[in-house]
Amino acid sequence: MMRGPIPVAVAFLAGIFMVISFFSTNPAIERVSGDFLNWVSIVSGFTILLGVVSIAHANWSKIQRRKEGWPYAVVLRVFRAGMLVSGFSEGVETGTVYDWLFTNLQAPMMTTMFSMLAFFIASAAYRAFRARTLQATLLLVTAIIVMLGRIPVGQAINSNLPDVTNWIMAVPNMAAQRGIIIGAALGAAATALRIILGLERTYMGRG
Amino acid sequence: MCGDTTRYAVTAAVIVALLACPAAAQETESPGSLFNTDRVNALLLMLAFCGAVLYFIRSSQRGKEMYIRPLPGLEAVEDGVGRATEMGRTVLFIPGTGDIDQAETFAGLAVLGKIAKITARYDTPLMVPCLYPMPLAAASEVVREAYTDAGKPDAFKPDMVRYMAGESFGFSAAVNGWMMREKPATNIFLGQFHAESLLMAETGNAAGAIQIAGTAQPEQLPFFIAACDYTLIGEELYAASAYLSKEPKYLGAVKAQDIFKITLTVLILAGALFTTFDAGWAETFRSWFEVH
Amino acid sequence: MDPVTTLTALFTLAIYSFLYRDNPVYRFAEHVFAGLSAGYYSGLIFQSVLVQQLWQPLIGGKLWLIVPGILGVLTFARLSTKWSWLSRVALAFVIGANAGILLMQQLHGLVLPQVAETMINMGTIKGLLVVVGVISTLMYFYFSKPHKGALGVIANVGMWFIMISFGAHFGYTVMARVSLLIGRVQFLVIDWLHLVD
Amino acid sequence: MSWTAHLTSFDRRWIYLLIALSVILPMFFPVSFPERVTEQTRSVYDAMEALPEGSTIMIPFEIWPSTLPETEPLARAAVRHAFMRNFKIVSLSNIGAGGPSITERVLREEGDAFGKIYGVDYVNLGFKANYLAVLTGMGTSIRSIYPTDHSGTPLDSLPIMQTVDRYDDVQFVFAISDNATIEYWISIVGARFGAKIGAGVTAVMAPKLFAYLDAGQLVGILGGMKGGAEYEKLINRPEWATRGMGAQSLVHLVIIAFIVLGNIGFIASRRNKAAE
Repeated sequence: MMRGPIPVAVAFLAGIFMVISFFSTNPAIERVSGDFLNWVSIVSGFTILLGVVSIAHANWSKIQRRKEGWPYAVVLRVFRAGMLVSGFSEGVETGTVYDWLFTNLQAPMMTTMFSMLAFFIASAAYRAFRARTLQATLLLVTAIIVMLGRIPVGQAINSNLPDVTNWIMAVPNMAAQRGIIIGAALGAAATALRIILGLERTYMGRG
Repeated sequence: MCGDTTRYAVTAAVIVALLACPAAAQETESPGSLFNTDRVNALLLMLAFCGAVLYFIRSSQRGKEMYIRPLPGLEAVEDGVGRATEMGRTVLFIPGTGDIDQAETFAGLAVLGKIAKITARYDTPLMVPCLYPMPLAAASEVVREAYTDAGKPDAFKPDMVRYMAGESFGFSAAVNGWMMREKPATNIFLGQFHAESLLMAETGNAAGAIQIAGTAQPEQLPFFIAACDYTLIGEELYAASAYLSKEPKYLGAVKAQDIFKITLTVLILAGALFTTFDAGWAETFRSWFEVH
Repeated sequence: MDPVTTLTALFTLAIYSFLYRDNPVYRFAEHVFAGLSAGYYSGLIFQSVLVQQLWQPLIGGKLWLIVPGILGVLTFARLSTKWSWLSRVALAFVIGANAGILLMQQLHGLVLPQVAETMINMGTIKGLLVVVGVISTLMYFYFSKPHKGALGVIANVGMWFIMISFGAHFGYTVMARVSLLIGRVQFLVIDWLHLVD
Repeated sequence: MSWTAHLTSFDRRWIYLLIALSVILPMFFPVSFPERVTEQTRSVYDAMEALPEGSTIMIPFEIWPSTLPETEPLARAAVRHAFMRNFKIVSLSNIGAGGPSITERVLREEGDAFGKIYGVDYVNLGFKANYLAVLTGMGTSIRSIYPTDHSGTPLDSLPIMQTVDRYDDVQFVFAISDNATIEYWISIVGARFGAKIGAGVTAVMAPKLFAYLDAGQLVGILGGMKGGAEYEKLINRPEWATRGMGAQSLVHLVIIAFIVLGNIGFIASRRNKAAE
């Protein structure tokens, strides 16, 4: 059973080498680490490709069994195939089918989905931002001040609003962000350590 | 666990080698030294932190009890599954839209294991959409294992864990459509979320679901707070996953981070006091923490 | 009206129709969208990674690139049940290296400078608020003791700071989302319908 | 239903309708306001002004096509400023989906307007996988990660790259980002490799960055459309962002009005309950 230890050892060595190269300014180590990082980038590219390939067969069963909504699943597969075939066969430069689909359909739909948040942000704020407790009040009052301080009309209402907004951003907001950043960094460092030492293997699956 | 011992021994050897280097570096003082003496502070911080994490993970493995304060969202998780069971509707669980190397994804998957055990026990329908292929594979295994542990391996259906789309807005469009059609009773969003947080949470609210969310992305938290019934804020997500999964690797890490939060607080306070009262060594003290 | 622009506009409207309620038109657009996003920069990876970064330098004489090449091919072992463990070697290589970078980036790039710059003069209102804010926020995320007594007070103050920062986030984000909506509406009103110059 | 209950329970679709109208109407009656320049925007401008003419700067385009309405104006403003000062620009993108083509489009259009030549005055390195490896690798050698530019031309054959192979060779990094990669530019490229970093980000990312600004890890921040409009004012070329800002005011006021209405209803209903 050599399967378990090999990936764990690879992760360990790769991680430790990155830590060592962090502490070194030795030209030889720098050169090796530059090449090594290039390898990492190349292998990462393969894992992205694997992702694309391994999902290409999803949604088959629905069509085969003619389950409710199966025509939609056919639509999905047709467009997926179009994207994959054109992407691999002719590339992604301007003028390719891939680029046409991306520019005229996918990218606009991404922006459209994203812009729906302008509506959702309004309805969520209206429903949820109630001055129930001191904490909730702090949130909603800050939100209103900052919103006013960022638009030209706010300046017209009270010329101090932009300054107050900037003070909120630079002092209380900044302090909380810093506390969050420090805490989160410790959490991320602990996770990285668990991966290097092979204690975290969720990413490998268990089988 | 001789594997562990070997690993620690190698780590220790590497560290000792690194520590030995500053002396050598000072002698030669060439532009390219083996050890960059500007980074002694980072080295010490790393050693102390890694030491603390390992120590607490070990002592948790040895069975030491680790207290984690109760978090308000946690009971809501079990209640939410109960609600779905009563209504005969689905529990939707999304382990974030981050990839497999993110701490939040690990935390989300750890909680998923716990929830899948409950849905298995009560035969509650479960739906886990995933964005990236690797978390998808990991989530599948977690859910399958939970159903096996609960003694109901046959109740596990592969399409409980489902690929929806390979990009986050396409994913949100698909999840939103699904929510409005299937009307899940409970939505649980635990993991790394970006702009899709409010897209899905606001739609889930419109679909009438009870919603519990948690992420460490501060910029998304105001929106989860607005649209969900319970929200785990920032690191509460990690604490929650440690609390629910009871795994030493998570419990020990939470404990070590806590120790470091106290230590850093004391150091910050000391440094700030030195500066405030203009103590002679204020600058020196602070320079120990500065990076070059 | 340009037919391509019209097509884009129709898909835009199909997505927006969800705001009223779920409907077959949205459902169609949703599935087109999900299908498109699967192909997702596959072609780009092929060009920029496989060709430019791997193949050309390899035939140009950088023979040791065979190593990442083999590791990369190993990732595809995942598609076979028997050999799938081999793909974990490649995955472990990437994730292990990333973890090594992250460990130092978090401690050296974030913790140290952020801690150093909080050691400031507390004699000013700003200085005092910053130190109190940072410390109390950190303490809010302390999990080893219940938030009672002195710790409870500090954590509560931390929560005030956190709530102010969430309010600030919210206030800023409104502009971000509205910018995107303005962009979409400009497309519909100006580029598609030419209602305004 | 009492009037207070009405105030707290509009159907969300009425809200959507009002939001849509408040974005559409200003398009027919465009207004523009003078933009007041914030300190954090001015410091980016000052940092660029302080560099000698002919300096080389790096402008990564870490943006998705979905945030272009917000990020493109500030990207263009920064690129223009750089070309006005005769800087050379090294660009790249860690966002595979659309990033490199956005970079290409913005640089080409602005470059043509200023008579700049690709390969001499600016270069688009394109995309490589795994931003952690890319950002760290470029610290020792850009060539080790990018053997060629985006379209496959070897870097050694590009005049602009003759003097550039690591962060030490560029005088300033202006990172345009709509996602968390900006934090890696700060904590890897800035903290580890000592580069001077300015940020041009979506308004969503900006609040967090104030912590880095305060710690001196960032020179300055352009936050979203407003940051873009301020920068357009500084370089004296009011365009996209300035125009967009006119439409922002009304929507903001509508959202504030809804929050206030909801709270009036909430407080009134609480009073009623207390009175009963």
